Amino acid sequence: MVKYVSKRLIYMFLTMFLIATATFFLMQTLPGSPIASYNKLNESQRAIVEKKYGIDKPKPVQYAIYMKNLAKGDLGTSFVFKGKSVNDLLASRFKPSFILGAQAMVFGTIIGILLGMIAALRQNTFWDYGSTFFAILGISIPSFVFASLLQYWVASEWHLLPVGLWNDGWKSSILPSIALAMGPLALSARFIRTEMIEVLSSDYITLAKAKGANGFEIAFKHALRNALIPLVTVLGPVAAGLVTGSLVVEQIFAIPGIGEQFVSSIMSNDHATIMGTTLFFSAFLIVVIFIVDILYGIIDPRIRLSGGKS
Amino acid sequence: MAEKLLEVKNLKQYFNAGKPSEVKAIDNISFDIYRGETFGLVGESGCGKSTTGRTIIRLYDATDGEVLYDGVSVHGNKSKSEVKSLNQKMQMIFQDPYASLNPRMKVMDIIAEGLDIHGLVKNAKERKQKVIELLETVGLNKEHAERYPHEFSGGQRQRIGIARALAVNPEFIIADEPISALDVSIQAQVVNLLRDLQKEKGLTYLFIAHDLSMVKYISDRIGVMYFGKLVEMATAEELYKNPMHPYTKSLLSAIPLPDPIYERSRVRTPYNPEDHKYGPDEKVEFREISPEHFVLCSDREFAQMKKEIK
Amino acid sequence: ACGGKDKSEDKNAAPNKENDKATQEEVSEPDAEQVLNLIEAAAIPSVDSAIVEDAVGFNVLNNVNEGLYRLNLENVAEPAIAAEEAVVSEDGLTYTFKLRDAKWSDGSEVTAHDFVFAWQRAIDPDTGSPYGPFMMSGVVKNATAISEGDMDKSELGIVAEDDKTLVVTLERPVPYFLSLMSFGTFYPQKEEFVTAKGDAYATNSDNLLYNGPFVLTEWDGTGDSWVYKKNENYWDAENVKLETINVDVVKDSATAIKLYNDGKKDRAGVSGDLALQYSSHAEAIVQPETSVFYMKFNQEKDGKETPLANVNIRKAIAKSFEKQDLADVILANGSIPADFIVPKDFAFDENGKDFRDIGGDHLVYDAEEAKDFWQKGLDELGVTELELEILGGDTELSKKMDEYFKSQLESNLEGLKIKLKEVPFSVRLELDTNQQYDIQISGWGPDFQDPISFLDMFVTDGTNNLMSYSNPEYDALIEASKAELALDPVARYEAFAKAEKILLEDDAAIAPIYQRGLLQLQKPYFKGLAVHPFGADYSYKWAYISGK
Amino acid sequence: MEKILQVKDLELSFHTFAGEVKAIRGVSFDLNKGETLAIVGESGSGKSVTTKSIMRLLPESSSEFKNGQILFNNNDLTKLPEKEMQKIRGKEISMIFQDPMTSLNPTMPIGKQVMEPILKHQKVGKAKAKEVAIDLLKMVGIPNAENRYKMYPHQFSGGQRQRIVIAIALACNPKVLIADEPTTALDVTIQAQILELMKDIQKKVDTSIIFITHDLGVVANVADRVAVMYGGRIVEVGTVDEIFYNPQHPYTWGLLSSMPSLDLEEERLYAIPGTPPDLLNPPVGDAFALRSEYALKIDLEQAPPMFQVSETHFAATWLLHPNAPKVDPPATIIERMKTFRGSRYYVETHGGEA
Amino acid sequence: MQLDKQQLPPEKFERVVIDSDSAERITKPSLSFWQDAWLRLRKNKAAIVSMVVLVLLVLMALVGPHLNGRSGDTQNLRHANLPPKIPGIEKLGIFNGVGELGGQKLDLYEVKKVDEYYWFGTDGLGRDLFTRLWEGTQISLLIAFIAALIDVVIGVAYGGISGYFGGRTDDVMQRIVEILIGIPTLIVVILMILIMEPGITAIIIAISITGWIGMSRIVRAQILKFKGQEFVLASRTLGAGHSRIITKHLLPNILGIVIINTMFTIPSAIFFEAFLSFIGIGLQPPAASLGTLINDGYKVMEFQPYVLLFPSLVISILMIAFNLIGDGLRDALDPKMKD
Ligand SMILES: Nc1ncnc2c1ncn2[C@@H]1O[C@H](COP(=O)(O)OP(=O)(O)OP(=O)(O)O)[C@@H](O)[C@H]1O
Ligand SMILES: Nc1ncnc2c1ncn2[C@@H]1O[C@H](COP(=O)(O)OP(=O)(O)OP(=O)(O)O)[C@@H](O)[C@H]1O
Ligand SMILES: [Mg+2]
Ligand SMILES: [Mg+2]
Repeated sequence: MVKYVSKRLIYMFLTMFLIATATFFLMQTLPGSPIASYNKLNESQRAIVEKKYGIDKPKPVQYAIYMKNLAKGDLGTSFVFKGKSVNDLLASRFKPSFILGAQAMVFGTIIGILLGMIAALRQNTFWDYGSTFFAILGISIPSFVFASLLQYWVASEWHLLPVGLWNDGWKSSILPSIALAMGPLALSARFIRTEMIEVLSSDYITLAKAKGANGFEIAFKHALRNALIPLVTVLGPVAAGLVTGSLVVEQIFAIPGIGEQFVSSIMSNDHATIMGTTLFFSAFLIVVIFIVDILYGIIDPRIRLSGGKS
Repeated sequence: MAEKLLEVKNLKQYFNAGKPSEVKAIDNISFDIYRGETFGLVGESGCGKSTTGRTIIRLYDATDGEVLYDGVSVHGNKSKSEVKSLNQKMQMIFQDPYASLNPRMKVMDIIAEGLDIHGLVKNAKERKQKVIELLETVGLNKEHAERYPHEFSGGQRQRIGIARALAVNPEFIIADEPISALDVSIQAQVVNLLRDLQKEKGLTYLFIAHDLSMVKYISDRIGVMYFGKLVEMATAEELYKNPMHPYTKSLLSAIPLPDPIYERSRVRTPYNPEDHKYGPDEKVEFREISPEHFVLCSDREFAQMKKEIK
Repeated sequence: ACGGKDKSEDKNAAPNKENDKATQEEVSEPDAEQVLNLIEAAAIPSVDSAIVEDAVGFNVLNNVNEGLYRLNLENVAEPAIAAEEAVVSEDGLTYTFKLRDAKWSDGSEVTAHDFVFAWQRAIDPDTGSPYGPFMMSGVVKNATAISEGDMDKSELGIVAEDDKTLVVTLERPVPYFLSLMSFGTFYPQKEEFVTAKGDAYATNSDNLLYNGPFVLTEWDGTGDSWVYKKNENYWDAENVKLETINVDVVKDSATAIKLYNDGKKDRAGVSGDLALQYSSHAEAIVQPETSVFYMKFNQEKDGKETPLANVNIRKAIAKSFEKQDLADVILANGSIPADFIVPKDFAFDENGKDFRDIGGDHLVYDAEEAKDFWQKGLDELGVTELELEILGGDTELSKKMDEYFKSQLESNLEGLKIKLKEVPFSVRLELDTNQQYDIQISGWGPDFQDPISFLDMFVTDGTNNLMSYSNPEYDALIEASKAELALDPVARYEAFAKAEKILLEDDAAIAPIYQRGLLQLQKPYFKGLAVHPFGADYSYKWAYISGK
Repeated sequence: MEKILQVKDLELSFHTFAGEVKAIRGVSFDLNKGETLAIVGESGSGKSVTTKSIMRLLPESSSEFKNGQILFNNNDLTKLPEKEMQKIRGKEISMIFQDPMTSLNPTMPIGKQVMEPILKHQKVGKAKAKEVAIDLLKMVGIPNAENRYKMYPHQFSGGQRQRIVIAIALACNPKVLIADEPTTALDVTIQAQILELMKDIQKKVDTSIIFITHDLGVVANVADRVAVMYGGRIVEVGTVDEIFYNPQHPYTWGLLSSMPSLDLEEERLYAIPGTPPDLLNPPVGDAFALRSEYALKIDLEQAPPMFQVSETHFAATWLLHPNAPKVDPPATIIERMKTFRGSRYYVETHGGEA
Repeated sequence: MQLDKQQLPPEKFERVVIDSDSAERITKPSLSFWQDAWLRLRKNKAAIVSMVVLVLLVLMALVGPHLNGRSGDTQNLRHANLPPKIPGIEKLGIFNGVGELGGQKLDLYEVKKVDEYYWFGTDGLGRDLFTRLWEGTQISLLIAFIAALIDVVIGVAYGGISGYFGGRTDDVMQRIVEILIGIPTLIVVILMILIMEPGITAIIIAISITGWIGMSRIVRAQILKFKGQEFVLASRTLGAGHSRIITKHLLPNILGIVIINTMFTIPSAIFFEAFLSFIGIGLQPPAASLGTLINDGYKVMEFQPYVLLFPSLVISILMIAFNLIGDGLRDALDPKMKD
């Protein structure tokens, strides 16, 4: 186990290193200079500013410096938020995104799993078609349309919840979380349905029936866990994607999250922030995938993590 | 009958060699197969029977040791034409009648594959003619050529597999449990067919099975494998009359026969590898106890067996 | 020192428009609770007066800090930290300011040294201030040399005679100099505080000092929300009625409107597609602006002349699109068609006469004329068709306008094919700098109240020229306005008018499109908001809530 | 003899997308107390479906009882509500499946799986149930049961897993134990151990067993009585000796003579030609006729009824009709019949144990 | 179990000789895998309806833009922002040209004195939304199909090579994939779009740049599964070379799963394009796609819901149709298949 984990960690660092390198050089090909906004500067001032940000040096040197700082966990200084470190920038923006992502994840998967189970247990009945339709619908409406509809009806028309912003505490998070949850909801509903149907036709379920177990016991005690295990692997990237991909919802609900931050850093060509966010997202994704893999091993007794005995 | 067609010398096949998950699937076995005979290979599941067959036919590269076919080494670097000629002389029949036929091909094309590869037919008409001939050889008819494998029963499929192997006019056929997945009532179809073909074409068989009664019926000589090692080898009759190795004895005593009277009196002798009580410097070797009868034993056991043998 | 007097009679005809000045004239009783909720369209990149370069930053600065002058409700710069009107020397080169007893938010006095420090810091090349050199060069003495590193910052033409007396020496006479004093770059900074904070200065609301009507709180340096609190140490605190202003950044205008409708926010801008729907809303206000949008014609690309170097081609394009429809249907926010570059309601002569009444109209839409020019241009170039690229912004509105231009140009000018290229602002700036475009849709909002703020851009090699336009006659007129005509307002305006005609009518160097208006929804109880035509956008100093 | 279970004229169909699969076409048999009834027959003949329908484990959406009764304790199981059925399953009738690798829940410790029927059907607490479960595991020969109680199925070998499944089946001392090919997936040596275990246990708990297999050797080993199935019907039923030494149905003949025996040296095996019938369109008449060299004209028109051979022996073949011509079974069968006292080929001198 | 007492004529008991061929006869009609799958699919009503709907949408995408003789980029500001009006239906109270303007419900055709009928209304530049809708559908489908095609080609090639050759090749290729998986798709896509000249090509490349990974993993898993199967071994023992094994044995067997997976890639590419439009880096105007149309519509949905409604409907129907077809194919081609 230790060996497995350390091997994975090495891979994670390698991955991060490669991603950082790729992003760095990709960034150089982006059109627009990071200090383009200093268009009022004259040549000498421009040189000074470039020096200040270290972008006067040759690319390899810049790269070395960047990697060195990165090793220390320093993502550099924003070009737009003058004098602010990208680390701070990300730190303050991460929380709302994380909360939304986590809530959406929990809400979406739980409802999704229930829908999927209902569909599987009542295969080819009204319930099945109903929940499948609902799940497909969830992924058939573009998230920004769905989010706007929610905002319009629930908040603007019925005044049940805030229209947006992040200052009404928990209430502020409900609508955006629901909007975000549709993805994982649909995914888990459909996934669980297929998985569950397969599990339900397996021998051990027949054996459980033969023991006299009733429908409830079969569904929850025997089938659910086995159907859930494969879902776990899929949910890792989905979870990470929720946090990183929430920019649409953040923009619509005016939530100061990291996705929104990413889009605006792109629009303002804030190289340091674009890179920092990219690396942060990647790190987040990698860590989530890693955690999921470890979790998978814990949840599924059959998996012995390879690489020696635990 | 003394002409050696195939010589297996100190053959070893380790999977994942060097890794913690190393499996010694074949651990130093040697035997010969004479032209025109049927050599049976039995042993419990996972003891390395299939691996032996597959290594002989070059599906795996041997870890160590040698396989000589007609005096020519099978493994190692070979020219394309050498490989082709070996492929033509040696053929294989597989265990699973469902997995061994490509579900997306018509029976015609399945059987003709060898013909196409080796360029044994000149045109489509001849090809068709030859396939029909082969189908008739295995008791099917030309209507079957245009069908897909899933439309056939297990026994029919297995016969299609045989036809495919026969298409290239092989001399030597490795039959890897060709009947164990079939119904009792259908096994005989295949076994009879194999026997008829042997008589007609002078084929040599390596017949792998765990059904001892069938092995005895079809084989001239039999080898018994246990955990990657050959523990006993003798002519079929000798082996059943005079099983020497305790594992062979145990195996024979465990087989139920379709004879209630016999069954009521059958006593099973269990085998426990620890009973050998080999000392640390005892040499366990394959020794010839009586002519053509070999047993894996130590000096001490050898002496003991010599006494017992009738 | 020029200022607008009465601009209320010449408003453009937006339906059901309510003049905000009219609102504030009727005095009503302020409510007990003085909390205002506002929206900004972007986060604050910086509140360091030397560093600020964006609208949000200047707006914040204007409300939490104060310079020598401040624009009042009538948009006239009036003494603020300066106790009285400055004493100007005969030659117009020396300004002496007496400072009033004003305090920083930490209780210390605002002194003349604070100005000296701030100005020097802003011009110091090491600071990397974008606006310091831009505003001071050629205005304050030695600024240009210092910014280019040829002179020490202590040589800057600003001296503290004593704690309360500040003497500023100019490079040349600048008629609009006092209006500059309300601009954020010229605000004071307290040296001890700035040096003590070091790199942390202005990184969040605790690392700042305030001498304006409000103090900034709950700003973490990067966040999307902040709060203004009344500054009890402000010299004019008794006239500040608002206690708290809560600001959130909302980028999506539809969401902003929903927040407004939901009562969460007291003012929201309406743009693009929604403008049409809200222009007749009971709470809609058209806020005229002084930004002018125009097409830049790049005459030289990669060292080669472009087809746009041909004046007839330029004129053809400039006259080939219907501006009124654009303003009414696409913008629908109170914007007016522009047949000029110096905006309406912006600069006034000594007698309060709008510069526009002097300048007249140029490059009016006329499809027939355009066709003639076009044919002439094509003949001169010896081609029958042309493909040109329009470089535009990537906002919804600019995309929509680009589509409109494409359609108008292509249908009016036979043989013209327009390609659209829409990129983020930063990319556009780079393409602009490298002159990698054919036609660019640009806009300009003035930083101070003088036509020169617009006209200076197009002199040969001007910082914002970047299209290889050059006309010696034009250059001479602009130069003259800065030199010999500086102290002769009437002649100066005439020169400007002439220059504008050359730029537009004669050379069609650029093609004006429209002067922007902003459609805003504002709660009726929100009163006393000062909207400025240049510099920072708003002052909340006089704003209050009444009848909520 | 006490009849514990009676299946009468059972007919059952599956509704599939291709049409109606008539999987069982009139099956009747009885199960006596304490006996082992073996059901043999080739793949697809309906063995599993018959037993699953007794337990009502077939998917309700696609399967349909067409006719017949399954009487257990005077209840017709085909008509019992699901709730009642749940009380019978695992308690009165329990079941073992073919593949020990897949019949245990991979994510549940085996102890819990053994405990489940105990908690479900017996009014005992958890601690007591655990005790019982451990005893059961010991009984089926899981060494070190206390410690292995918490382990997961993948930590056991195939033979051990099958023992665990047997423990589960036996947890509530069922009156009927249905074993659907419990040893087919196992090695001969392991198979022998499992068979011994089942016989042992049967003695201890006195349960009746329905044992499905297609290995005639196993049948000879375990069965008291044998039913031979073909094409969704039982074609012959009798005591184990009657079936092995005096078979009447050509299909049984085929089955028996297609196996080589260890001591008899045949030159050529008897092979049943062709393939099993397609139950989507079952043939009229005797389903086996098309593959039989003993087919009569009537076989192709009319399905034969059950003819009684002895008190315990019945066979559904027209060959037993008085009008039928006398035919000689294959040589190996004649060989077998020579040892059976009631058979027409009985030879006094040969053997003497029957 | 009664003895049959009934007397039967003796001639019925004559022995008959059964032709051994008849015992081997297969009564079922011969069906190839694909015919069989089609039969199965045909039973799936949802999938069939979806296919019909999809065909209709594709047809409309092709002919729709030419139906009312208007071009999608002709602007007429005097006809801007008109609600839908369809001759015939207008009497029923819908599609009658009544829309909201400045808080009032008015017949805008009357207000603006327009005699023509715009079936789905017009946009803010006075362009005919009906024509634009189908042009947009066409472009969206084009983007999605090409992106999916690229995914399939790269995914199958990459996954196929990795799985088939195994060993070191596989190791290296899988490490690369592992790294690629660690990069958030969205970000790569956005960065790619920024780097490239904006337009359809950029969008397609951006969508495919990570899109193939999913396909490659599925293909690899399938290849791994099939290459160990006995029919492949059989072919190898016959002396078949790599190309034969790949083309005759492996590809035909993974084709089903590739098709199914494509049925899910196409709609997600459509979605992705819409998403890019939303964050403002999608197609360049005046080209329309469903994404840009929805994006236009969502802003005015309170007042001019029709601008949003039609493209949203089309995109949702496309999504649902592709998903249902995908589901149907999965059930028909490989009932046991997961994900
Ligand atoms: N490709 C492989 N990689 C790793 N291990 C393998 C591989 N193939 C076989 N083995 C292992 O080698 C051993 C021998 O396997 P083999 O298939 O030869 O057994 P067998 O005697 O044919 O068994 P069976 O009767 O079940 O067919 C087993 O432990 C098996 O797990
Ligand atoms: N769920 C089902 N749906 C449709 N047909 C089925 C179903 N289950 C079984 N059948 C059909 O019923 C017939 C009898 O099947 P059954 O499983 O009882 O055979 P079996 O005798 O147990 O064979 P085996 O020895 O292979 O286990 C077969 O033709 C099978 O295809
Ligand atoms: Mg094997
Ligand atoms: Mg079965």
